Amino acid sequence: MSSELSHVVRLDKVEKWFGPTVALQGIQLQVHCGEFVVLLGRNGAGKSTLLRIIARLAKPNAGQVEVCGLSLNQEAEQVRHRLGFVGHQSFLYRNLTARENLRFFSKLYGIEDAEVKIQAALDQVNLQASADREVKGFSRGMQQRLAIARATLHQPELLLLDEPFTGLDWEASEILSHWLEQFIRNRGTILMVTHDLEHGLGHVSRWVFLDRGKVRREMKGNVQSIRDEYRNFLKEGRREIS
Amino acid sequence: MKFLNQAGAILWKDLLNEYRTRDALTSMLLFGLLVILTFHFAFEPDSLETQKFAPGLLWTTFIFAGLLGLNRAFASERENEALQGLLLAPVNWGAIFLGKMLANLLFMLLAETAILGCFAIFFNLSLGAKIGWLLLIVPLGTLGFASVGTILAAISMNTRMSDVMLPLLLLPVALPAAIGSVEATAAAFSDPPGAALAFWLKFLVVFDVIFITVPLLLFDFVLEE
Amino acid sequence: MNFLFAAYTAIWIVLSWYLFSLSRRQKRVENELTRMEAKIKESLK
Amino acid sequence: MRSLNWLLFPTLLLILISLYCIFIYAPTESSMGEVQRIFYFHVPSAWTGFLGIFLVFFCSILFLIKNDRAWDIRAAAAAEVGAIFTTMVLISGPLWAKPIWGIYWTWDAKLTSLFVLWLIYLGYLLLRRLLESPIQRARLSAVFGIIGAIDVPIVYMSNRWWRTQHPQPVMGGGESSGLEPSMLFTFLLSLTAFTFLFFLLWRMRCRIEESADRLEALHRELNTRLQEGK
Repeated sequence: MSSELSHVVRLDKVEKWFGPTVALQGIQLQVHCGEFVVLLGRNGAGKSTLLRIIARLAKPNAGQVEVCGLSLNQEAEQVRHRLGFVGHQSFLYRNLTARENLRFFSKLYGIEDAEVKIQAALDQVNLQASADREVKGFSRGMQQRLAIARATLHQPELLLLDEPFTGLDWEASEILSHWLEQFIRNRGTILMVTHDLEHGLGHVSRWVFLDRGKVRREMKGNVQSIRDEYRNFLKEGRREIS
Repeated sequence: MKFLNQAGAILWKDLLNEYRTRDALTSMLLFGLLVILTFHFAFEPDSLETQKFAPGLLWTTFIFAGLLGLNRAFASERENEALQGLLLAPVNWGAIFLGKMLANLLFMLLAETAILGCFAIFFNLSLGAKIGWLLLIVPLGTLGFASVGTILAAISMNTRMSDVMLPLLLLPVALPAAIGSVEATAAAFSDPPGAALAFWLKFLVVFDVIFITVPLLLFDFVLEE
Repeated sequence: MNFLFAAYTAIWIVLSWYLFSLSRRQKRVENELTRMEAKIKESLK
Repeated sequence: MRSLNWLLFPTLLLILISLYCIFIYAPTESSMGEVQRIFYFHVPSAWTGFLGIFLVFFCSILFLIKNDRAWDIRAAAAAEVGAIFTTMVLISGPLWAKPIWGIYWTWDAKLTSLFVLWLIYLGYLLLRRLLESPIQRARLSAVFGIIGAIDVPIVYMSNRWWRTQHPQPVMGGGESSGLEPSMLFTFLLSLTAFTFLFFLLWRMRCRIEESADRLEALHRELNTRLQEGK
């Protein structure tokens, strides 16, 4: 599903500030094809800003950003074809039904034989039953599953997730984690931002610790092995500030 | 070709969204009726006077009802926090402008036909022969407002007081469209349609062309973060 | 005659108010700048 | 005040000379009398008002192309100074019309388009104040600056054609029609003085913005130093 590319995401000395406050400083980051990278850090460490810059929702004040080998400024449109984004908001229209939402996004992404793919996507996140109900009647979990269907309708190579598990019940988290495993198995690449370590982290290949706008440490290993490392990383950060 | 599909998709979504809620249309229509009511008590026009005032009163109602519609132009994106969803899609942002503008134009025209109807009934205005001309003048004038209005709505939605900001930005800029429309309607209403009618129609066409191309070029800068 | 005088003074009032506000803003920013530079130097020690 | 010197002294000099000319050198106009002298600063400030919106247009386009904050500063400064001069026009206009035509305001093509220009300026400046994020403020005000500037000549045209339907007393005839040479000289002198004054104020306004930016950069510098705990 994904072309053999050395790196799917490359950030070179990326800076970002909002007036006097600095969000990101000198970020060097590479995500390779098929990797599941998780960005960890306290709120306000710059995780979401970094993700928004990669998703081209925000522009860096300095530095180079490349996604799938394409520079974000010149080939923005090709990049968007290869990129899926799931954030806090679901980007769904509450007055439209689930199917109408997906039909709208499939038109925007110019997807052929959309109806078949929409039906398949709805089955995958098992929302077939409420396909023709208006999204405003959906629970947070159902909305998040529909948002995933929307973000992957165009088969992106890179999936960006901004704390997707917040506010999900157990069942929705299970579906989401299972779904992420499947995406990784088909050689997809995931970059996820989170600050809780409970959900969907079975297949993470690399952890990146971010604090006060800088990449402080990168680690490999499963969730258990990095849990205490992450805890004292947070404590350390707090001591330096106070 | 993709550009038109995408604009069509946005138009389709807005029409569906409006069909489900119908809040823009109802607010515009109710507002129009309220303005007609106030005109009645403000001027107590007999049919002779209304003939003279009709173009000005009509277009004032159209403009302010249109403003209500334009304020709702990006409401579906704002309320559903879905604007970023649009920006994530590989869409030429000019297509978003075109789709939104056509949707606004359609809503304004729908509301205006209803208001025109009420106007004729309440002020027993004999439109008769003039309907033909109005079918030409009203869309042209409204197109001018819809095009400038859509880009200014996209700009003012980022400010805190967007429903105050939009009229402040739109009315001075769209003044020529208002002058053109009122003058054209006045020319159409005089028994042998006045000579100026052709002139003001041409003026409206020029205004519309300018204020569709300029926003199409500038819209990429409006939606960027 | 007094209209000339009125118009003339009105214009100069507007101009001088604007000039005054410009120089006030300029001074405020400059003081802040010097204060900030001092703070940076002190935090470097 | 280094860079301002080459602007400050010539402007002051020009203003002093033009003041002398307006009030002493120029002869009193036969029909309107003394009050006609308002013409010598009413029309130049109108010209500088239009100069302002042209600069906003020019700088806004360059900002959108180059994405360089300097052009955003110049556009904002041009709008602010332009608004000041347009306010001056809208004050001196009626004060001149009252003694001659007996009415404060005539919906004459020139005055109306100046009034719309003033509204566009206010819209632009209010828009800048209501947009918090500096990036958005620069870009959106540039877009509105361009749309507003394109609109000004159209407003003037539509007003002029509207005027032909029912002619009204036209404000002070053409710019310099039927002026004696000495009057013409005074007018041109005052025009240059106002233009110099415009550029002086514009330069001063830009410098304030530039130093404010430097201040912000220093704040960032300090924040990063403190964060790093150095």
